[in-house]
Amino acid sequence: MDLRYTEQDQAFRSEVREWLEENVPRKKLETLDEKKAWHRKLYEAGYLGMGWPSEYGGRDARPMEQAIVGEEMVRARAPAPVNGLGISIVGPTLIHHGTEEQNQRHIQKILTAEEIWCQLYSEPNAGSDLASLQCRADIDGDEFVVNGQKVWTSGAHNSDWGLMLARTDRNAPKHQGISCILVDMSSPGVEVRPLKQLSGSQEFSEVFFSDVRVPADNLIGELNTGWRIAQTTLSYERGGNTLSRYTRMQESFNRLLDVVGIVKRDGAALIDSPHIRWRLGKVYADMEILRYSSLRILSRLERGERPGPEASIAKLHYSELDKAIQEVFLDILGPYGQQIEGIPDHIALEPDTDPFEPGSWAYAFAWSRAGTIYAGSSEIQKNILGERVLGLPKEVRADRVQATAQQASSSGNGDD
Amino acid sequence: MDLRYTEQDQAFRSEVREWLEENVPRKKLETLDEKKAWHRKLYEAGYLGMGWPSEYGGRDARPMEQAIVGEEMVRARAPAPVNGLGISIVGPTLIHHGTEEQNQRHIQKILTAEEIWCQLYSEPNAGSDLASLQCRADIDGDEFVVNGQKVWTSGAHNSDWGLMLARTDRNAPKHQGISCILVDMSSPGVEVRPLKQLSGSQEFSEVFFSDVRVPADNLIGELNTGWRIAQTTLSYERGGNTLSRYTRMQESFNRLLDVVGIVKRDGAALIDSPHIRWRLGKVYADMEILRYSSLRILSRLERGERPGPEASIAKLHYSELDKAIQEVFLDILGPYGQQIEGIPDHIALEPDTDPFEPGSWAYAFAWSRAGTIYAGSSEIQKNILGERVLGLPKEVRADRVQATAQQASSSGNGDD
Amino acid sequence: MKFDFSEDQVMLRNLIREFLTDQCPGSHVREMIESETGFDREIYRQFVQLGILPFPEQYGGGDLGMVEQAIILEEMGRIPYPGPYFATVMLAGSALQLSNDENAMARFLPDASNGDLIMTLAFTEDDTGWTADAISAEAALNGESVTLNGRKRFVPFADAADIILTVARTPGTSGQDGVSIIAIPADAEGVSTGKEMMFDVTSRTATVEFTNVSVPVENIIGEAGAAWPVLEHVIRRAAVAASAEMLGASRRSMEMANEYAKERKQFGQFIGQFQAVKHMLAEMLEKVENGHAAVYYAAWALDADAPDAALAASVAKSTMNTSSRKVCGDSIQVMGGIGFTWEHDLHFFFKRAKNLEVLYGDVDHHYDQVLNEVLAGRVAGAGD
Amino acid sequence: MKFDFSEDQVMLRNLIREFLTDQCPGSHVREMIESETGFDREIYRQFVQLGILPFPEQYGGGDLGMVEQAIILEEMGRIPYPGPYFATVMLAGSALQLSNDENAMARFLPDASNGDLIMTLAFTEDDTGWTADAISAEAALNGESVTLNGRKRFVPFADAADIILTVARTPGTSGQDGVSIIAIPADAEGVSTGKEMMFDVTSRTATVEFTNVSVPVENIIGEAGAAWPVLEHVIRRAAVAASAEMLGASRRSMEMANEYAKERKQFGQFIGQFQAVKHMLAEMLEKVENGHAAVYYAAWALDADAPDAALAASVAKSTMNTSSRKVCGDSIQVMGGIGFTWEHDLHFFFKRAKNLEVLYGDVDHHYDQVLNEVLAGRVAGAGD
Repeated sequence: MDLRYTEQDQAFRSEVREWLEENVPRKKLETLDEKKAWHRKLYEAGYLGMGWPSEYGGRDARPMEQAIVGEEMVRARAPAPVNGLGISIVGPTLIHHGTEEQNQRHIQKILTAEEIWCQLYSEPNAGSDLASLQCRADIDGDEFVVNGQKVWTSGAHNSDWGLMLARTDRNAPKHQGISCILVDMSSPGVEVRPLKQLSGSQEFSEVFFSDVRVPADNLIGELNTGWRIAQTTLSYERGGNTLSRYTRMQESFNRLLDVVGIVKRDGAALIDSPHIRWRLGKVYADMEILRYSSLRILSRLERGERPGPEASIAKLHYSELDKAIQEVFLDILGPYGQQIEGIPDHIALEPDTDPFEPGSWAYAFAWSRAGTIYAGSSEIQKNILGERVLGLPKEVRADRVQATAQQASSSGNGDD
Repeated sequence: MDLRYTEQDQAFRSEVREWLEENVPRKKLETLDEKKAWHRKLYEAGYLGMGWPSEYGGRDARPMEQAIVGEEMVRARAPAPVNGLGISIVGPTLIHHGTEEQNQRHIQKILTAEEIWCQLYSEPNAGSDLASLQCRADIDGDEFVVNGQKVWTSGAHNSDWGLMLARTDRNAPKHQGISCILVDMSSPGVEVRPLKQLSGSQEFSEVFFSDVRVPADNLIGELNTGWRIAQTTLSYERGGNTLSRYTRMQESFNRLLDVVGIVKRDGAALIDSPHIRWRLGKVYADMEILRYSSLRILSRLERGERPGPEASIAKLHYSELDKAIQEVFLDILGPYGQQIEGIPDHIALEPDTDPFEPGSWAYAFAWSRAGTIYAGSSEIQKNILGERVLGLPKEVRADRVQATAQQASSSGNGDD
Repeated sequence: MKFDFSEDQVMLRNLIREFLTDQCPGSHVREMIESETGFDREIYRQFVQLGILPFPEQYGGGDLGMVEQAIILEEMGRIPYPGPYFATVMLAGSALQLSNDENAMARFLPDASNGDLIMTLAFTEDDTGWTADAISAEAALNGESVTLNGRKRFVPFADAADIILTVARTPGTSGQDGVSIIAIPADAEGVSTGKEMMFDVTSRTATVEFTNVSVPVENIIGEAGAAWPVLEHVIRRAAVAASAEMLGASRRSMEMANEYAKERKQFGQFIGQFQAVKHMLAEMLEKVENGHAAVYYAAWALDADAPDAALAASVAKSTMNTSSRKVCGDSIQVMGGIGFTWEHDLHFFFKRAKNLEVLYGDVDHHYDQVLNEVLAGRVAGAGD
Repeated sequence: MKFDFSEDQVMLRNLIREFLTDQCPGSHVREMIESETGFDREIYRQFVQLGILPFPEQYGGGDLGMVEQAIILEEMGRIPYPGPYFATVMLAGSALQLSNDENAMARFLPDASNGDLIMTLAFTEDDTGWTADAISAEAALNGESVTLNGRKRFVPFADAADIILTVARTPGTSGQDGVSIIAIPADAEGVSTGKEMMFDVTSRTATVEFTNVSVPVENIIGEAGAAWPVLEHVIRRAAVAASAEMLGASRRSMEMANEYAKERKQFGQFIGQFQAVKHMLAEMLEKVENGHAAVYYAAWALDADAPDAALAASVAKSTMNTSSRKVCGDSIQVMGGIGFTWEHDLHFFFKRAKNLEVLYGDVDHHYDQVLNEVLAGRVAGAGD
């Protein structure tokens, strides 16, 4: 065990920090062009797609270097890159599964944000049970014809392209009839309807497809292997980013420390309340655990291991922790924590330029409620841990019972 | 709404309290004879089986009167009656389902503790899934021949008789092949082996049956209707007794209040710690909720309603609450709370004469861990609430899937 | 010992439920919260004219007790109703009633009973506590007038109110001494309101600044400088009233999640068949039923002036504070993505409950009160 | 950044696991706890002779770090091992080492390294706190001797100990001033022990009364009256060591419950197929893995003398305090009746963890420490 940052890592951190100090935009990015410009600047500095092979515009950076950039960006209140899903999901999927032609066509443009991407996975009836998706891509000559609806599509209104999971074989068992397809969002028949969230903001959309024609060349990998591809894709979402999640929590915590020194309740500063002190101590302890376990994950990634089902621990941990912490923050702040407009400057969560969190404690609180639902709900993560890590037998479930019954019936009455 | 005790109830309470003050034994009851004598005294005072019809030696008492006796007994630290299961379970079962002859034979002796009874239900492989019990009672002429094992039999070593659930039809669906039988515990072939619990005490036993012959007359109700009878029986365990559970918690709480005024930690009395004050406030609030909801249940019972599936709320609530509260008590008391011997007098949980709780906080803590397991675990109670109160569909479960498959297979392939 | 509602109480509940589901469907709630004032004046007027107010009959009220108010507020929580009923009736109205100030009651309550007069109570300042130590606004007596200076925050429906009952202290006093309640017309010179917007979009509040606001001494409610015991009682009633609203929000939220769990299929089965969901709902049910016991016990205890009335109020509020966050929050978890959309009503309940959590005492405040009451022996006797 | 064990550390873990599973199977644990002293002297001797002690090599130790001790103690928690290793090595041994008192080390450590000498630390009094304010036993200097009076409670393995390092203060001092550690031979005149029996039957403690116990001043460890900084450090190490034991107890407990959930059938299926059980186990796994990260980070930070070493120790202990009760408790819930029997080993883990919860600081103590460290800026830098 040696939990020190290497000198190399420390030097790299200083370099990143310095660059960010000089380059982070001082005002909120309003237009799409401004957002793209910032994305491009980050890329040109070498801070996007940095783990990708150099042949694809990356720099083969180590997981620790990526984590350091993630941390420093939070610390510097740097806006997130506008083509975040392109970088985190689409690029790696193409690199692993795309054809040379597909990669030539898209990868550079993903890095430069010339093409903004979204992820077309969830459907109204396919949430936790993603594999039951019904959006169809029927082959017609050298094209797919896409019909159906997607939901919870982040950033769809800005997107040029989408990475879609669609059903290409309706007779196959559900996991075996899905394909992964690249869809040009400007195609005729694509309609994007913004969806307003509990938080009051509109980061997501519903997307409707009516006879949308997509060249067959846009298929990723083999036909009907989309589920397996998506599984790899989903694993990119987990793992090395937990350290920057910790850093984000810590930034909020530090801000809260300022506030509790000033705001009074019943005549005394909040920090003088023993109960609030207790909560602050507990929250910090809980946050530190996230840091330690993030370092443990990073240490494995550094050794070259891929995140396995254990990554579900990290997802479960940080999403549930965020929910708990945001609730404690609101407990401590009283009504100020629930103020959206008119909040006094000395109490506001410092407005950062990240469009996701417009500076109120209440927004951060609201979004924490989504974390245990998206990207595999806490219940799904616990199933994964129970079955794939602890080795518990799978639960008896209606779809499995049905599949078994169908198998038995199609194989005759032989095994009575 | 009117939550006052009636004048009649208040007068009754004074009467009970006075009687207990004069009659509660001042020393721990050691021998079985002493315990029986105390039981008999309670009965003769009219405080046992008091809800039973007068023809069976009861006094048709109202639920509130029973609750008052329960509360006052806790308050007076009165030992529980030695034939508790006889009174709470066996008597009501006989009154509802017994023949006139069975009732004549047993009921009076149950009330006087001439016959001490135990409940022979659980088996090593039939816990939560009680209906899967395998202990057999095979008919042989005018006798049953009983073979098998029971476990978690409370007070078996003192018992003269047992109320048994046994399998009388091995080919019927599991709930339909069970009968309810009275077993003389002195019969040849009955072996009782005490079982030591986590708490260090031995209140329970395993009971083994080898070719034990039981007269067929000892069957309760019809053959193979034992499951239904047991369901009624189990419902007697729930309901009106929650108020005395509250009272027991409150007695412990009051004792704790004495202790925290005396014991110091880091130089200050425990009661001066804001964190301990917070916990005490919370515990008391939680306990009060149990009192309010107990009154609500009692109010229904008084109106003549039987406890339905809602009784599962009470079971879930008090058992989980007890677990939480005992844990808080130990948090507050530090190592003293975990002391079993040598605990200073001014800190000990006042030794009462109840054999179940020999006066240490640790024992009460230990037993609180059993409350969420026995008489329907918390998980079972939540299933009952989800399905029978909230109306959620039943879960897909292996035994149900199998039963459906068997039914389908026995009815041919007709409904393919 | 009767814990159930009387026939009259059941009728009252049905009346309110019918009125509110009729007049305030989800679509209209959305219209109201988008509107300038945040509520519908006409519905409000009709509502208070149902004859359900706790005010004395001679002032146009229905003389109803706290149990009845809890029933009404539980129903409001089930919508959740956006409007100044709580501010006018439970806060300002309670302050007037509990002050026993016949002049003030005669002056304000008849119009309030008609729905013509909207009132509110300005208690909270920069310091958001609920003890007298939180009060620093100053009310200086100058012969026949009183001059008010200070800033109040989170004043419910201050923008809509005609009369702001404002809590302030005589300069130089501290603690429970010197606290007064003063009726300030919202249009008095020196009163200015600043916009606030809360996470709970169904409730409106504003910051109100008082700069040398001068009103006649008659506007002091009750006795000058001696209002703290009244306010303590007002806060206690408000805590129980808020608990009732939280109970309504929680139960409605649970019902929605429960219905969804019976309809939504994933993995070939209803999600309510998964133990994870079923058990979550069972725990919600337990919390809601326990909350019911707590809220109505506390309301009854206030009506009966029981020795444990203060204890019960703190038990009810602390319990609903912890239960409603869990019940409304887990409802969102059960409903997943759909529960996170603005279009579904579920978030209204979550937000309303969250807002009420920090008002009239958080858990720290109420656990403290509980222990104080216990140590002072102000608990329910066991019938003796 | 390497979070994994080195090869040597893995070998150490395997060695300890092999030794303990060999020498201390459940049956022998039961024999030991029924015995007079509560442990097996011969096994203890063999164990310390494995060359695994943190003591300097010149005094017969293996000079191992805190990470290694955490590995050893985690393995002990998996048994759970009943014996005076913690008392001798982690408490008394740490006090000697951290005092830098060469004479005392030369006098006691070689015999302790052989297993010939059993030591313990008497800290807790009637006041069971872990700050200097809890200390009131008095040690009065009289020329060349020191006279001790006071009562110590919950002294680990006091009955078996040859040397009791006793914490006492100079008469008239308070707080952190005047605190000394004095080596008292267990057979000194005026020392008497009183029986205690704890819920955790695998750990023995006793009450020790000191009545005018007189020993030479050489028996003061380190500098007279200046021992508090040493003790603070000892308690910190003990907190991390206890966390490691709790981690071992938790993981073993979870493993047992997990195995049971794969074997036990109810309602025609393995109970591990029920989400209620599966999710409970998944939550345990999360807690155990997070606990691992916390314990070994803290152990490493102590070895590295990192700026956040004190913070990390308090994080580890507060975390294991809350996790182990949940993990060991839920293991009982998963195993149901069988988990509640004395015959099954499960309760040993539950009880051991519970015992360690209140030692070397409960959550109140450690959350307080965490915030103090944060406010003082003694946190880990992000590589700067």
